[in-house]
Amino acid sequence: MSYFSDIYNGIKTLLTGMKVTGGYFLKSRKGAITQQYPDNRDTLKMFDRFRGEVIMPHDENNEHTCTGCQKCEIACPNGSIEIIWDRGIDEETGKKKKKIDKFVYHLSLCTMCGLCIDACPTDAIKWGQNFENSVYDRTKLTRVLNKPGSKVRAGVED
Amino acid sequence: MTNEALQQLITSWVPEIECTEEGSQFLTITVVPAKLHDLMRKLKETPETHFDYLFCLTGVDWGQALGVVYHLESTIHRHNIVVKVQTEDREHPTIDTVSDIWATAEFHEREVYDFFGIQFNNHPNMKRIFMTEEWEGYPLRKDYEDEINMIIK
Amino acid sequence: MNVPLSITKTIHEWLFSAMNPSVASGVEMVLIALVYLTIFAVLGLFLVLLERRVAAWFQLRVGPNRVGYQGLLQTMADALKLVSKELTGTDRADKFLYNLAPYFVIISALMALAVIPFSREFQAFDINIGIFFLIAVSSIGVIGILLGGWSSNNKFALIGAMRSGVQTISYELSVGLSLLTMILLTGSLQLSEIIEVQKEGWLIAQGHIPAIIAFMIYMIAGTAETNRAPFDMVEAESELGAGFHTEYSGMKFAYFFLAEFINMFLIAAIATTVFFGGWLSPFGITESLPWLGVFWFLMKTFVLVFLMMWFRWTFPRLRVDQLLTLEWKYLLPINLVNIVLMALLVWGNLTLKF
Amino acid sequence: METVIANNNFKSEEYFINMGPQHPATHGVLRLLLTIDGEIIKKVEPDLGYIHRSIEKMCERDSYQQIVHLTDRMDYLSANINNEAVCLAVENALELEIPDRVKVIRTIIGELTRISSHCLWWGVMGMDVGALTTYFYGFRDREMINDIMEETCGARLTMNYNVPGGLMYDIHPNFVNRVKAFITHFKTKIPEYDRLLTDNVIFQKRTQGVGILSKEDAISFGASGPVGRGSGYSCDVRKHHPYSALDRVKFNECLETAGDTFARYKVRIAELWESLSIIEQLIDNIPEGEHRVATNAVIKLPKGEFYQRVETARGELGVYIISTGTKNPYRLKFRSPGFSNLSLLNHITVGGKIGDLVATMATLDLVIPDIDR
Repeated sequence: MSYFSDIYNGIKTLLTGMKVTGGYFLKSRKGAITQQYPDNRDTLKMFDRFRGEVIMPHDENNEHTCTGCQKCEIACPNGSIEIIWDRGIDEETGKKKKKIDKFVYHLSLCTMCGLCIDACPTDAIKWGQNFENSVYDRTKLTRVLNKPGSKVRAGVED
Repeated sequence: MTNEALQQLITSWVPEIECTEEGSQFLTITVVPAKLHDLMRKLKETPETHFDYLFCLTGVDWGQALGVVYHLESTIHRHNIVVKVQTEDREHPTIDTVSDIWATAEFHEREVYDFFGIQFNNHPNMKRIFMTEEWEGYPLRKDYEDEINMIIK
Repeated sequence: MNVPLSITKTIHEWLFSAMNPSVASGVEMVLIALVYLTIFAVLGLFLVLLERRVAAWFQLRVGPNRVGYQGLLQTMADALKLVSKELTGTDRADKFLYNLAPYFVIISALMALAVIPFSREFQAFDINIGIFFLIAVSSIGVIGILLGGWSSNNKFALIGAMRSGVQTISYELSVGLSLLTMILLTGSLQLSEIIEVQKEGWLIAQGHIPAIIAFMIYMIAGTAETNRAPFDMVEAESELGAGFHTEYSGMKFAYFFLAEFINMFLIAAIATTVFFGGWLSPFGITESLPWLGVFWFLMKTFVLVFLMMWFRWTFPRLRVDQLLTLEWKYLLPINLVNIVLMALLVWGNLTLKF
Repeated sequence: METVIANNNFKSEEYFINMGPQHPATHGVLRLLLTIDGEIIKKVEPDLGYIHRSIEKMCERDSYQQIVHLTDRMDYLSANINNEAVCLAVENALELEIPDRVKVIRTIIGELTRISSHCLWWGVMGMDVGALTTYFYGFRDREMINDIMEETCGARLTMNYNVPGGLMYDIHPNFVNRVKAFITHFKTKIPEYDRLLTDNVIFQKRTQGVGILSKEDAISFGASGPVGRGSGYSCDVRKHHPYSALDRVKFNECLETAGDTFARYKVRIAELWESLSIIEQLIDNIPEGEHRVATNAVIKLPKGEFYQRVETARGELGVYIISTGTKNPYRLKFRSPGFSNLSLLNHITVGGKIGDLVATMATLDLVIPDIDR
């Protein structure tokens, strides 16, 4: 008799499984879990903490807060950050002091670990939420984060 | 079994071992390669010790010597021990295999051979596991050099 | 009684009145060939699209919806892509057999399509051994699969092909026997006759219990016959990569792919014809409009096709030995008993007729 | 290729086949050298190293903060638990007092990671035995966890959320509500998993009595995680060596005794329930406090050896640090669960069919970067 009860139970479990998928089939119109990606670009908003790329915010006077202390460069495990700096003469005090010439960020080397932003004492660099980073030429992934002509905001170094 | 009792028992088997608890949360014993296999078999088979679970097998390059570190646990008594073995010969280091005692050692010893070049006697399948057969050198040794692929900060 | 070759009587009569008989039948054959090739291509592409959409709906996805309205041209685009692709092959493959294999599969599917009665008039070849012809032709396809797997010079393909051989030989029996059960009711192998009989009620209702059992066996065996999940041992992508067509690319792959879907349609179409009254409308509601037969036929077939898709997207795959156990220990004995049951039913005149 | 064949000493009926490195069932770049007689497997020999990145060597030149992010790339499905392992090892070595808040959050995130890993495993398990739809249902539930992770940690897969001394940021204000919503959602979905796959007669026939591993062999082969527990071997590190907040929650160790593929499957499904219960116990009373203890910018461990064991979704992960007192470890060894679990593959699949091998491999739940560190 187990022969027939096997068949009966087997078919029953198969139908239970079909009921599960069938239920989703009927609800499929509103149940899709996938996103229509390039179409929903306008409404797609990433979370604030999302790690897309490292950016350096500049204010309206084209000033940033990077003092060129190089803590991020040391913290980076992959060498994605290179700071090219120089000693310039400060206009107010007349002393020589360190200032950045170029803040070079290699997105192609970056693993988005967040150690540089964690290490930055002046919050000069932040996470940007842009994730569409594909380019045809990989040299475009090497970016200079400080804008041309920008300088350190006064008072940051204190 | 407490660490002291373990230490006493093991010293009664093999008098010439060094025991220490310093700098580690486990009881650590160091044994010469010649005595390793006997000691390991005893550790596994004696009912009081019953170290049946080899949970980590690590190769270490100590500079002068090459060594292997075995982390053992007993699934019944739940006590741990660390066994260390070293060999000074950097050209042809050989140590007895323990893969006949713990089957898991077979893969781990191949890994150690691959990265440190320590040959395990009586191992059933002593060949490289991660690297290609024709790879030269043993990458995890401290004196390994690869000018192309290694970046030294 | 029947005109052996007729798409519709009007075209047939017009052709024969316009030219002499030998030319007319030649033109008619060409016409039929063109029509069926078109049906084959359109149906194949549509079924692929349907499968992808249905699969997506089962899996909480959207499915192809970019090319054309609601993605209707997606498979067309895929076909174009496949046409433009390079035909690769393996070294030391048996080139002749390798190139021949897809045609075996596709021709057997086309031949079977010819005898399917889409409606009263729309049937290319109403042969009097219809069912027998279908069973015979549908098993030619497996030769193509065997050849493809063997000649590819790839071990995965070979395993797939051998599994296919084992599977088709076994499940052929169940397909045949379950149809045989129904033939006890109709007393004819000719497909148009089988549908004629069902004017008194579809065979699944006429033969009630044994007919339902036969239908279930037929659907299981039919799914296995077309190498679809849960019986897709032949492809078994998690075991064999792509099975017998691992080494095929471009259009040759597309032939296998299309033929698989046409075979699925055929299995459903035979089930419709034999169990569900073919092009007959339910309870004769549209008997006055015979051209609606095509609609009813396709509707019933697609319901069955959908059922097979539902199987595919729900069940895990069987193992090769379990596949054989199912056939030889379960389906075949039940089938044999079922035939006796059906014979008793017919003998005792216990069929339900309306 | 030729040498492989020459070394194998074939009998005349046997043949050799390469499964991988690009094969759908090997879940990555694992290559298996199979010796087959018809459909019967005679020998399975894994060939590893296709994505070996020598993380252990890289650790020897990295600072302890930097090591943490490398562990994301080992078993990427339990990234948070891997991070936690390194952080715990470093914190224990420094004898840092970690705030309760950090401990609780770490445990919650660890269990969420476990659930998400098991969700993915469940989907892939179904796919390996041929039920393709399970994959998407598993991913649907995993997606909710990914969103939680992304909101709090900033990334979906390689989070690097733990740092030695605590957490990189505090949890996001939405975290608690989202986790609660997930728990209610997921409690209705596990029974559905059962209806769709666990109870399915084909699935049961495919998995029962296949790939049997005895308890003695499990211990000897160093099996851990669900693989060991499916053989009745009590090996849950969370029970035997509790870390973070695991000593203050009640949970059962899920044990099965059959040791076959289905037993391992059932252990994982049961673990989903246990992880949910652990999260439920903790989510309502996350203590207030600091999310991070200040450490030196350059962490120097004292001279000595430190070993930390944690239970990832795949089994026991060990981090063994030998320190000479500098800012880099002298030697750092990861005892990865996948490597030991893989070593028993040959032992339990010989004599089965190709289909059995695939089903067995699915329940070993191998993640290749974990093996190829």
